[in-house]
Amino acid sequence: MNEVLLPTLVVLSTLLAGAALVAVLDQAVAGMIAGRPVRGLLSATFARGMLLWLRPDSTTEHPDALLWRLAPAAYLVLAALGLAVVPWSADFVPVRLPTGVVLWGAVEALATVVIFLEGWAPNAPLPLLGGYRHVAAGLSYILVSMFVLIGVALPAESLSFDAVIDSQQDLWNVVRQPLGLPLFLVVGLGIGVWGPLRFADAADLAGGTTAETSGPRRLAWALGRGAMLVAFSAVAASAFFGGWLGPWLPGPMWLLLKMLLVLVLLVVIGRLLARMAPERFVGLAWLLLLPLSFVDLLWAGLLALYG
Amino acid sequence: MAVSWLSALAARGSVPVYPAVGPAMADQVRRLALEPDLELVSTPRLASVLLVAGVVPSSADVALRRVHAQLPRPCGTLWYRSRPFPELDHPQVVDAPELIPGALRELHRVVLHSPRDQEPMLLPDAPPAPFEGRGDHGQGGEGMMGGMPYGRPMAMTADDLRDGLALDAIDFTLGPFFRGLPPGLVLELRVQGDVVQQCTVQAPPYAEPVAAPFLQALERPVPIVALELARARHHLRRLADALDLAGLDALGRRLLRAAAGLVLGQRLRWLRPMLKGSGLLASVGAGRGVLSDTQASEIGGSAARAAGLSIDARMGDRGYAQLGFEPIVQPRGKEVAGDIRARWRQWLDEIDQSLRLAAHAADIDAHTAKIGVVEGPGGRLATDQPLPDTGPVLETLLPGCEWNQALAVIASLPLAAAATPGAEAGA
Amino acid sequence: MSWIDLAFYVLAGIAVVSGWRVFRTDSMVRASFLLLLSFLAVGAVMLLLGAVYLGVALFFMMAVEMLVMALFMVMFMMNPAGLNPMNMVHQPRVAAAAGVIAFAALAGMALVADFPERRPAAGTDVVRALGTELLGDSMLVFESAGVALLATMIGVVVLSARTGRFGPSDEGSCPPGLDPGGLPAGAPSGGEDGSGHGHHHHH
Amino acid sequence: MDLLILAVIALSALALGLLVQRPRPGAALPPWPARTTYLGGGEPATHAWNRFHVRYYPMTLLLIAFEMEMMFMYPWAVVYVAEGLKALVEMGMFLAILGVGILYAWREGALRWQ
Repeated sequence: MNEVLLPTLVVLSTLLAGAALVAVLDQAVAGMIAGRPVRGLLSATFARGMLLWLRPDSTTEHPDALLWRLAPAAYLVLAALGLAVVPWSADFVPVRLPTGVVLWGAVEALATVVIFLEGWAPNAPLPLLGGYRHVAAGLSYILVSMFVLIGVALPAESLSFDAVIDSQQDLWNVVRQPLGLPLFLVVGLGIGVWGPLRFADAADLAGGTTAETSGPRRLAWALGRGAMLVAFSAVAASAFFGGWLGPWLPGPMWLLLKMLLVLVLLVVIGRLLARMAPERFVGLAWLLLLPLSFVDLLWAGLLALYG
Repeated sequence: MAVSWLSALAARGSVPVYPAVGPAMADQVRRLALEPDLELVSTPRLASVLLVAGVVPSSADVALRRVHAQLPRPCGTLWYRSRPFPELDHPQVVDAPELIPGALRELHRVVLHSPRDQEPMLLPDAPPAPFEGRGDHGQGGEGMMGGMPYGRPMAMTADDLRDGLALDAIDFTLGPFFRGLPPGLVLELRVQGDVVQQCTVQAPPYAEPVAAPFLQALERPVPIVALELARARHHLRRLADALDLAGLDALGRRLLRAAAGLVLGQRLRWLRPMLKGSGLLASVGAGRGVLSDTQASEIGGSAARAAGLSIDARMGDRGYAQLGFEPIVQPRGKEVAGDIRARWRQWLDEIDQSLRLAAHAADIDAHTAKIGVVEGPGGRLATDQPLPDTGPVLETLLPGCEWNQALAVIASLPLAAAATPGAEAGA
Repeated sequence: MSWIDLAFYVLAGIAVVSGWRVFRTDSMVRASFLLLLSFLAVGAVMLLLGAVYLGVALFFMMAVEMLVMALFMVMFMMNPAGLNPMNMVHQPRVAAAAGVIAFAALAGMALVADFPERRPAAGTDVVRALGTELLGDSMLVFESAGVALLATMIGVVVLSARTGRFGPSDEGSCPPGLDPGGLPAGAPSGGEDGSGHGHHHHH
Repeated sequence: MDLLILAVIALSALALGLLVQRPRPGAALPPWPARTTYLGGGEPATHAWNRFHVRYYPMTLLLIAFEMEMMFMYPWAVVYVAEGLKALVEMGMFLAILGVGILYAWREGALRWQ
């Protein structure tokens, strides 16, 4: 029984705690940028979550109630699937899947579906625009992500994260494939609807996909979003920072520290960079990021053969 | 018991407030964004308290009732220098600005702890059109696209401005309390995809008061220091609005804070690199919202200078001449002059210029010399000023814009009329 | 019954039921994503069968494909959200007959055909085997797929995009002349007329 | 076994995601005015669901074609080191062919909003 229960608990509690941490980090960075650090961050963040939990739900005149209910939960499920295939140490991998890298790709694609549904379901103009906007971005960054992750799979000769981490014993991929991490962070911003890629719930749409959502449903969406960022940070840490590898500390500690690093990066980027125009991002993704990811793959390939 | 413990925990966080901003209240509400423990939210769905600031004209009464109804119940409403709905028995009223934050917190606490006092719905509980039991299927619809399924018609096909592919367009009105628009502005929009096809201005933005130094300068010479600091504050606040739209609300608050605490001698050197680095200018495409020369000279002020026109009431003033004043004009070169970016860049340049002028003016104690006309923060101010009609400008600029561009166009133009005492008397 | 059997029946049930619901819903979005759900269940069944790559790849492919399908269905179908109930099925008899025949053929094949008895050794890395195949005997197929996909991409752009190298297509996208103001390069003798006609037609 | 764990994780995340929403089946709907679409006091004339004019449709089709090809790349990546130069050349050729497609799409402006 423990074989099943322990991984489940680890994954879910990491997602929950991580989502809360993302909120705390975000408020801390926002306070610093605004020039007035927030006091009592932790309790303020919990109070915010609790307030959403206690406030009533709102709905629209004729929404697709089922999809609206399912979308936030599915977002969380996808985050859980993504985190589940990331190893915590040589022995402890919640789910040892030989095609973990591909599963993460599928998570990215399905996340776009889920975000679209969140925008579609309320049958209201602003959420609808947000959902469609996100699809433009989601369909553009997905290719970049595939190339970058194939780049890290090359030296590992495997599609499992175990092997990807193992291949970084000597040198982390962040050094070995210098283009990889910056490109992959763009994907993280997209899949977590964050910062410059915050298209779905953008401020100019009064919250876009979330403009009609209140109370616990809103809490669930925020949780899914935070959890997705956490899952992304775990994948990025494993693909570029050697995952659980590291001296002195036990493996899981290293993984958590590296995840924290990625999350801080994402949060700071998210607070400092303006949201791009969707059209510009599509152009940028196909004409700059995609060729760069070609270069990244070529570099990884040459290095794997002759490095 | 458990619930009260949870609500006690929840009450320790910030208060989500949705502000419905009435005439001449924009700056006072902006100031609330700097209050600790208050959060001005973008949609009433998130708010527990509605703040109605200012006397909302009767034309916006139904709109206010709509927003009021959209706050999830239980909720509270605070009326600041406003006229509460007559149906409310015990409206919470506040007249002193310094009492607002406390009153909002108190209302929030009441909402959380004794939720039984429901704010009533002040609109009839009926669907937009009767539909039950009507039509082929009893839901109001007829045939494939006809009827009023669930109380509203379906969107219908319309021509498209861009690729000629005629798909559906949706029509709606936006405002007067939409947070991305200046208070009071009501737009009737037709949108196909995310591209605005048609725009009609149903109501212009509420007039906003001009800072006191500008009004004094109409009547007598005033120190240029005061004028230029007020101008820099105005531009900082407008840039903060633009940052909010781009999702950089924290940076926006930093600008608001800088505006609130702006004193002589500050140069705000961090401002330009921070804004350039944030990609705010790059986030709207080049060449959007370009004003024609006629439009630019009609609007005047920094918008005209951003379009490459050298229009500035300060030019003929001896006080300014003493300081070696030259208006900043965006060059008509490689960058598209007169577009959204040019106007934002102009504000940025003019903040620099104003701070420099203020410092210089303080050194030699310079005063304005001309009276009757002054270069206000939005454009030329005069005692005999007719209220400009900015409606036609939006109606020509917005069609063809994507949604984010459309809102950026609005955030880059001085749309609100200057509420000078004379204009108010006329209104 | 082991949990694998149980999972198989549950997933097969989900695949069939959601596949059926595709035709019973009024909303194009629901129809698309019910189909996606059906595919996801099939992908999970493939995982149970040990096809770790194909199963996950199916999730991946179908997510993108069904999303694009939903975009286009909403774009071009009347009443895309099914606000007025309607019948999603056209020519139901023919469709039912075709469905029954196809099912019988496939099921018959599964039952009757003589499959080779070649058990893979335990611990075979299926992904590696697939890769070796792609670089071995199937290389020609693989490279031809590349050319075919290039043709698809060009076809897609030609057919769908209004924008063009020389201006919007509905305004007679036309290359510039060889000399300034001259006839377009490579235009037939009636080229000028042709573009003029296109222009006229547009207005 | 791993698949079972994956399923348990997915289902418990689903349950958690639904429970956080505190669903109350059968609860009365809020009154009509509370359910109107938020437009800052404005009002929609129609349902929002419509034949939405997706401005990036050529890009989506381009992606479909490209993504097909990507599915070949994962197994390729696994055997890449073992196969060596042959794999590099093969994939280089493949990507070059598809790169031409993107180049063409860019020249025709197919990645711009239509």
